[in-house]
Order: sequence, then C-alpha cells, then structure tokens
Amino acid sequence: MKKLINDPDQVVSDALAGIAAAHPRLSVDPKNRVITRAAQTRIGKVALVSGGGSGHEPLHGGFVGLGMLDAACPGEVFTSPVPGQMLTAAQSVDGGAGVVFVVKNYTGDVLNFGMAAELAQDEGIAVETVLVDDDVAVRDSTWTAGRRGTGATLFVEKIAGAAAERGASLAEVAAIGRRVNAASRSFAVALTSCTTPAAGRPGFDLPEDEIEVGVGIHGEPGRSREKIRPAKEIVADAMAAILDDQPLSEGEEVLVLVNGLGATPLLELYIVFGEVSSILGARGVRIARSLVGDYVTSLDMAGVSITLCRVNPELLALWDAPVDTPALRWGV
Amino acid sequence: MKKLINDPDQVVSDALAGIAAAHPRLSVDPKNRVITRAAQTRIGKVALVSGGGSGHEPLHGGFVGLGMLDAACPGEVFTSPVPGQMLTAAQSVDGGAGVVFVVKNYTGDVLNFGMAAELAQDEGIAVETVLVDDDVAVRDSTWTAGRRGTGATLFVEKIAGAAAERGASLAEVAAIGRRVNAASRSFAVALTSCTTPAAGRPGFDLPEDEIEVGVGIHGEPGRSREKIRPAKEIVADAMAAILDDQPLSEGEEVLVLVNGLGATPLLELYIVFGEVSSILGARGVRIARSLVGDYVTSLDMAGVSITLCRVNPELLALWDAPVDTPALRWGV
Amino acid sequence: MPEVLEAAAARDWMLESAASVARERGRLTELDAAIGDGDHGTNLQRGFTAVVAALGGFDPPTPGAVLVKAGTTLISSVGGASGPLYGSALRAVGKALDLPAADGKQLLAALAAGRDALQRLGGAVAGDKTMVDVWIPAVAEFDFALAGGASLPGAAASAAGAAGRGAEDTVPLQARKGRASYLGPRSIGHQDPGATSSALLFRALAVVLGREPG
Amino acid sequence: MPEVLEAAAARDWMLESAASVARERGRLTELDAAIGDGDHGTNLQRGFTAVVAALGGFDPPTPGAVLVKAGTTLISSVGGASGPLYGSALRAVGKALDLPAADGKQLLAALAAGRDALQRLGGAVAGDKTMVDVWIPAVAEFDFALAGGASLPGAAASAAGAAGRGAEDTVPLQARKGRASYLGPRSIGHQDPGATSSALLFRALAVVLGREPG
Ligand SMILES: Nc1ncnc2c1ncn2[C@@H]1O[C@H](COP(=O)(O)OP(=O)(O)O)[C@@H](O)[C@H]1O
Ligand SMILES: Nc1ncnc2c1ncn2[C@@H]1O[C@H](COP(=O)(O)OP(=O)(O)O)[C@@H](O)[C@H]1O
Ligand SMILES: [Mg+2]
Ligand SMILES: [Mg+2]
Ligand SMILES: [Mg+2]
Ligand SMILES: [Mg+2]
Repeated sequence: MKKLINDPDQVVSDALAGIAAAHPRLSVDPKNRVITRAAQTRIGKVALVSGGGSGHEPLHGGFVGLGMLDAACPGEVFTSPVPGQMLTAAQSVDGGAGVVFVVKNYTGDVLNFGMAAELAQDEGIAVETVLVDDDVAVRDSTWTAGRRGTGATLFVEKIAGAAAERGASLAEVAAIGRRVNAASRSFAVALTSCTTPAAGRPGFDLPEDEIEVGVGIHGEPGRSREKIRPAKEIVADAMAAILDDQPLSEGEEVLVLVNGLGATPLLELYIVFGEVSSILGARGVRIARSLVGDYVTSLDMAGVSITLCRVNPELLALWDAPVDTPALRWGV
Repeated sequence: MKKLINDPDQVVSDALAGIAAAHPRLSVDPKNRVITRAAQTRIGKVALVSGGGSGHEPLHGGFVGLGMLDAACPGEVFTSPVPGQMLTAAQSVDGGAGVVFVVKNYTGDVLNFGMAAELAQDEGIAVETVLVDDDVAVRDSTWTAGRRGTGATLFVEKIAGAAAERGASLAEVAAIGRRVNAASRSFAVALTSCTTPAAGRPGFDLPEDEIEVGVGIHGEPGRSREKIRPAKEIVADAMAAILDDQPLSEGEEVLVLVNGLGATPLLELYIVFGEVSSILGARGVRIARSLVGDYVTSLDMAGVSITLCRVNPELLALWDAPVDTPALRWGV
Repeated sequence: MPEVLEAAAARDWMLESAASVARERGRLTELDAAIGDGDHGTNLQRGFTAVVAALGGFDPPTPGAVLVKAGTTLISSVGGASGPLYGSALRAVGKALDLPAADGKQLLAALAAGRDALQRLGGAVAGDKTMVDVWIPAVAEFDFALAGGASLPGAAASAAGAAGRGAEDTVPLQARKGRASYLGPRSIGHQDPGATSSALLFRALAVVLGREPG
Repeated sequence: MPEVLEAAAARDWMLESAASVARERGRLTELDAAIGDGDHGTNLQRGFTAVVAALGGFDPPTPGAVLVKAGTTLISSVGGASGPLYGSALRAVGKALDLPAADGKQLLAALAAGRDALQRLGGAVAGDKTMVDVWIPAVAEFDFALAGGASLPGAAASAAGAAGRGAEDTVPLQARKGRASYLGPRSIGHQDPGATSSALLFRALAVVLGREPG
C-alpha cells in the first residue's frame, strides 16, 4: 500500500487538520470530530447534519457551508461516526428550529445516527432523519439491508439545505429531502477496488480485463463481475438498471451526476457523461443541470457512479439557489 | 489497461462531446477541437487562449469562462495541439484587443503555439505569449528544455483572465501573466505512473514501496526514485525544493495549490495540505488563498503537486475577482 | 473454579476479550474485507482499547456495572454496525447483572437479555449471517449445559464451543443483514466477521471462568 | 535505378515512410514511454496517415511540391514536438526541390536545408539526443558518398546506414532537448524515439531510390 499519509491510525485526524487549514469558512472540532460552518446558525433556521465513514471526500465535510450542510461528522475510514459526534454537532448547530440528520442507508450509519437522535431529543433538540437509499444495484427487500445511499446524498444535502436556508420548517426540510431521495437513482461500476489505510490491501482483486458491476462506495465487491467493454456499453447497462427502476418519460427533467469514485480521470468521466446524455436525449429526457467530477468517492477506487434525480421547477430552483461550500459553490 | 473509453483513438473526440453536453455555457467546435465561451468576446476585451495535450483535465477546457480563458485547444492525450487549432481559437475569440497565448513550457507546445502566433499575426491578430515554467524539479539551464509548466498555469490563467475581464490592455494582461509565473514554483511527487490510452501501459513501473520524486504531468519518470515515507517527510522535501528556489520571508502571502495528479484520494490531499500549512506557518508565511483538489492532472497518476505563488494585494484582488468556469467558480 | 461471576471476573472477561480481539484483529479485518468493508478488526480493536482504558481504576461493586460501562464505551468509540450492536448487547447483559455476584442461572438470563437486545436493535434473525448466529446457539448451549447440571465454568465452556461452531456455520449462509447482504449469493462461502468476533467474546468468558482463582 | 528524384519518387518516399512508421509505431511509442511521454509512434502514425490522404490525387510537377505538401500536413496533424520539426524539415527539403527532377547534388542540398531548418527551429545541436543526431551524420554521409562517386541510390543507401548508426549512437547520450532532458542522467541508456523515426525516413528514401523502375 502506498499512500500520502503519516500513520494509518492518524489519517482522519491529519486530514481534519488540513481541512481546517484549507477552509477558513469552516470550523473544525478535532477532538469531537465535527466540521461546522464558522458562522453560527441563524436563529430559526433548520440545521442540517450529515456524516458517515471517511474516504468519500468531498462528502460530507466538503458540503458544509451556506445553502447546504451546517455540520458534518466524519467517522474512521468507511466506518460510521459514533453517536457522540452527531450529538455534539446537533447541539452546536441547532438554531432552535430543529435538526435534520441526512443518513446514508448503511446499518452502521442508521444505528449510530439513530442513537444520536435519541440522545439529541433527550436534550430537547427536535430531530428529523432523512434516509438516503438510491443505489439500484441493491434489491430493496427483506433479503438485504436495503439500498445503499450514494450519489443522491449530494442532491438531498444541496436541495434540502437550500430549503432550510429559505426558512422552511423542520418537517418541510425533511419532506423535501425525502422527495429528492425518492426521485433519485444511482448505479456504479468499478474498474479497481480501493485500499483502506487499515487493511493495507484492496478489498478485492480484479484481473486486468474485468470490472465489478453494481458496486457500492466501500470497496465491497459488486453485484457481478464482467469483462471490460467499451464505455458506451457499460454506461448503457448502468442506465438500463436505473431507468428500469425509475422509468423517465419524454419531456421530464433530471439532474445528472456523473461521479468519479476516486481514481478515474476526468477525461473518462466526460466520455461517460457524453453517453449518458445521448441515452437521455434519445428518450426525450432533458438534462436540467449536471455535475461531472469526484463528489462521492471511495478512496482510490477507479470507476464511476451515475445518479439521476427527477426534478420539477421547485426542486430546480432550490438546486440553483446559492451555495458556498468547499466542493460546491455558485451564486455567491 | 482498463479505462472507461470507447476507442483509444476516439478519446479526445468522445470527451469533447461530453464536455459540450455538460457545460451549456461553453461552446465546443468538435471539428477544429476548440472550446470557447458560448458568449462572444466583449469588443475591446483581450482574449486568453490556452491549450495543450489532453489528459490534464480540468486544465484547460475546465478553465474556459467568465474571468478566465476565452478558449482552450485540446491536443491528443499528452500531445500539444496543432497550430491550426490555436489559429481558429484566436480568430473566433479575438475581440479586437488582441490575444494572449498561455503556453506551458514544453517543446511541442512552444513550437506549435509559436507557429500559431505567426499565422495569427499574418491574419492581423495581435498576439502575446506567456510562457509558464514553474516546475523546480527541472533545473533551468542550457542542459534541459527548461522548466516545465504545471500548477502555476491555473494561477496565470485565473489572474491574467481577471485582468483581461477588467479591461487591461494586451501588454498589461501579458505582463501580469508573466509576473504570476515568475512568482510561482511547483514540485510534484508520484506514487504511480499513468497509462495513456495509446500506449496501453504505464510510462514506468514503481515497486510497491517506491515513489518518483520531481515528476512532471506526462507520466515521465521524475528526478529520482525513493522509498515511500510518511507524508510529512515527502512534503517537507517538496517544500524545501520550492523554498530553496524561491525563499519566502516572514509576513509574505502566498496562494497555495495542493493538486491531485488524478488518482489520489482527496483525504490524502488534505493531509498534504496540513503539512504544507504547518511548514509555511513555521516560517511566518501566510496562506492568503488555497485550492485542494484535482486541477492539473496526469490521467490516472497517483501523486500530488504543490504550487506556491507569492502574491500582493493587487494579485489577490484579481484572484478574488468573479470566475465562472466548469472547474473554478466564485463571485457569480 | 468460580461458581459465580463477580465484578472482578466481569472486568477480566472484558480484558481477555480485548486481548483476543487484538490478536485476531488482522483475521477479523480480512473476513470483513471479503464480504464487507475491511474494518471490523480495526473497529473492535479501537473499541476494546477504549474499554480497557475506561475500566482502569474503575471498580464498581457489581459485574453489571462493569459491563454497562464497557458497552457504553463501545458505543462511544467504535462506530460502524458493530459498535452499537455490541454496545447495546453488553449494556443489556450488564443491566441484568445488577448484583454483587451472579450464579449460572443469573448469567444465563443476562446473556439471553444481551442476545435479545442485539436482535431488537439489528433486527436480524437466525440464519441472516450475523453475530446473532453465534449468540443464539451460545446462549442455548449455556442453558442446556446448566440444565444438565454443568458448573458455571462448564456451561461457559460449552457455550464457547457452540459459539465457535455457530461462527463456522455462517460460512454457507447468504447474508440478509449488514453490508454482506449487498453481495447477495456472493456472500456465500465466507465466514461472517461479526459472528467470528462474537465467538471470541464467548471464548474469553469461558477462559476467564475456567481459571483457577489466584 | 533512378539517377534523379522526381515527383513520383518523392511521393513514394512519403508512402514508404508512412508504411514503416505504421510498422514501427509500437516500438517508437515504447522508446518514447521510456524517456518521454509515450506518444511518438501514435503522433507519427496520425501524421503520415494524413500525409497519405493529402497526397492521394495530388500530383504536382515537382518533387518539392510533394514534400512541401507533406510537411504542411504533418504540421497541421501531428502536434507535439515532432510535428513542427518534421514538418518544417520536409518543407525546407521541398522548397529546395522546386524542379521536375533532382540529381544527387540537388537532393543533397535539399536534405542539408532540411537539417538546417530542423536545427533552426528546435535549437538542438549534435549530441543533444534528438532527431538532429540522425540528420547530421546522414546528410554528411550522403555528401561523402556522392563525392566518392556513388550513384544517387548508392548515396541514399549509405545515408540510411549512417542514419541507423546515428540513432543507435543516441543510446549513451544524455538528452539536452525535448522531454527526455527532464530526466537528466536518467535519459542515458535509451535510444531517442525521434532519432529512431528519422532513421526510418532515411531508410525509406534509400528503399524507394533503390527500386528498379517498373
Ligand atoms: N443488522 C445486524 N444485526 C446483527 N449483526 C449485524 C447486523 N448488521 C451487521 N452486523 C454484524 O456486524 C458485522 C460488521 O461489523 P463492522 O464491520 O464493524 O461494521 P460495518 O459493517 O459498519 O463496517 C457483520 O459481520 C455482522 O456480523
Ligand atoms: N528541440 C528539439 N530539437 C530537435 N528534436 C527534438 C527537440 N525536442 C524534441 N525533439 C525530438 O522529438 C522527439 C519526441 O517527439 P514526440 O514524442 O512526437 O513529441 P513530444 O515530445 O511533444 O511528445 C524526441 O525523441 C526528439 O528526437
Ligand atoms: Mg465499516
Ligand atoms: Mg507528447
Ligand atoms: Mg466493516
Ligand atoms: Mg512524446
């Protein structure tokens, strides 16, 4: 394993020090491992708190700022944070209007955020939880822990964050977050696994001519293993999985996220985006807005995830609202 | 080689199609391979044109837009564009006030942009060329082709672009670009090589415990090969190379770019930034502004480059001026 | 050999668990890398290191207090799925041992409470390829042994054996809970990391209760 | 065998060059991967494919027009360092052959003009580990052979031999121009890709001039 780190056990602390130094508009509590906006929450504004295992940067810390999250709680690499972190975060950003927890649907995150919600409510903080589960590679059924939360997290945090900034109530912000999640679908393909500092070697080994299809963002193997094929075919399959699950009809509008998993050149992401856009174009589906780049990563995994979110003018206006975070910035 | 591509010979064309689909505020000429702003150049505004081999995305196409470049000319992967591209670009973006070519110092780029400048001048377009050569890993002497242009290109394009937006003259814009280059220094370290679609295998092979120190952005080996060490030590050496070449004294202000070469997790880049900031802090040098992320990449190379640019209030104001491009956006 | 579990033995159980987690860290992480995300060993090592620290200088009158403290510490230091699950289980065991010394029946009831807390929180049932597949047979065997007249150490030893077999028996199962469930049929053929670490905890209990007092 | 170079032979020279570049593409790219950026073979293949297309249906009265066209095409299709360099060199050769048929002396003068254009544009001198290290000895040998009474094909053959040796002689050199110079001493021990492709061009000329007319 070769990494630009000092010590596998210090990765998260060292990175937090760098985040603190790089982003004056954020404030980092290294002891409790909480990243908040430097500015206090406006009284009466609903606060958004998210978090999860580290290794997905810029998610979540890179989305803290005006118009998006109020706080992020980074856990160890690929390990959900502990309830104490979310409690500290909720206490420090609650503006009296309550706190929305944005939680990716993984057993660890669900359990830890769940305990944190109880603790926060005991402290008199109103908490609503929005569960993100957009990954269609996982069949949602009694046979699994349910769909994973992946790329849609960015859409939920941006749009719900904008609603909160506009003064929406706790129930409204949570409702919008849930609507965005319900309107979103994702699918990911990996060309390589990734290596956590602790494990020191890849989660799985892929031959030079094979890819993992339907992977998550934790280096776990995917739904199946296939031979590498032209991007056109790989994207066609991923889009089919998404569109089978959520058919889109002519004239509908979507947000598109073509997301690099960490080690994929932007040049390739643009090739993927080109294929996505011609598939949608052929169906008469309009790409209202899009992002191409690394937003929800899996350490040094090479691969791509595609996320679509069906939007209407209301959600689009919230998407376009000003945002000022390390990873997303416009309108300011 | 595993890549998300359709055909090694179609990589640049396919990516251009994706860029066109992803960025409505850009206009892409696929035949001549020129990326321009969708909006015509304001009459009287100096136009900035850059370009170079592909594989460094978001450089240069991702820097086209308000406050930065007017046009970018992507060559084949790691191959400088041909003079005809820059001529077409200059003709389509010249606002009557002349065109500045921002050229990274590589023989191929220098020769092709040089020929393009002659052709453009024959067409009656005034051209000034700003050569970027910030990489201190290369000893500038009669013994080499001179320093390579790397991370400082972003600083030059942003700051000179802001000056042009403010109505500076051709000579002034070129002069500011040259000042930024003269005030900038870079150094890069690679943990892996990168693989061009055409070559199909890495430019060099690195054992699991070795790194290449002083690399460029074209997968070429670096100045020397060393054992992997803690990030703290690797960064200390890189900073020493930079600061030996351009000593910074207490109280001076710098822009800092901690740039991923393509396959480096953001988590690691933040660790590197933390080390950079403590080294500068110890010298009393203030980080006025910073960027952490992938901006000047080398396909799927794992590694990092560090660029410092000494700034004064005037340059800082130009840095802070509004910019609206796919890869850099603020103030709008 | 002790016929009751006292506070000191409860502490020893946690220290022995910490030691064996440290020994098996690599294996637990490897098992998790195969069907999860490769952090189970690191997670538990971090957690039990915190438990050892928390128990240092803490000596309460009851075994329950020790285990509640250990569980709370795991919840606040592990994260992941296993932190809340083990934390809640140990807290439940501890809450049922709010007395100076627990005999076999009392310990059995406490372990059953831990198993129930685990299932309540995680919603897993037998055969889902989780820790539960160790807790259920281990507690049942503990019960069976006592009923058969076994001593406390003897029952703990039998339970540890059942726990080990339960962990091995997760190999052919398809996971229906936790990360491994994402793999669907591909989760078959691998031993569940959490079941494996649960077996370590039951083994640690047997080791501690099997020691000659001294 | 032809004692003069006419337009048809000039075209054949370019077609033969295109063919050998296509054959050697992989090797040229590998040499470039070792001390450059691994695109030399692809660059020249792209360029000469364009040259072949440009020369199709184009039949001018002079060999010079053919080579000027070829050079211009390389400049507009190759990019990189080699595009402008080969393009300018061939254009210079062509400009010096503005006549229906060139004899040995005239071809020598034209090749010398190409060499000079190459050096003027790139600023490289003998020993810098570039194409120049092939052009200089090849042109010198062409001159020497003619002076020794060799026929045009004979002089071209000798020049091709010298070109091949010149390419091999770049192995021990440390690059002082182009990307390879970034490697400093680490560029020693590798053959220069551009020198290698230049040797292919001189070999192609010898092959074409060595053919029985038919
Ligand atoms: N719903 C659940 N009920 C019981 N045990 C579970 C459940 N989900 C996961 N586990 C256990 O947790 C173990 C994984 O723990 P760990 O790797 O530390 O957490 P994470 O999966 O969050 O990385 C699994 O091997 C499994 O035994
Ligand atoms: N200044 C120069 N003068 C002459 N030849 C040069 C010079 N710089 C580079 N070359 C030649 O160009 C070759 C590399 O060509 P190519 O790989 O196509 O371009 P690039 O280096 O831009 O990738 C080198 O092997 C060398 O022979
Ligand atoms: Mg985990
Ligand atoms: Mg090149
Ligand atoms: Mg795990
Ligand atoms: Mg090259």
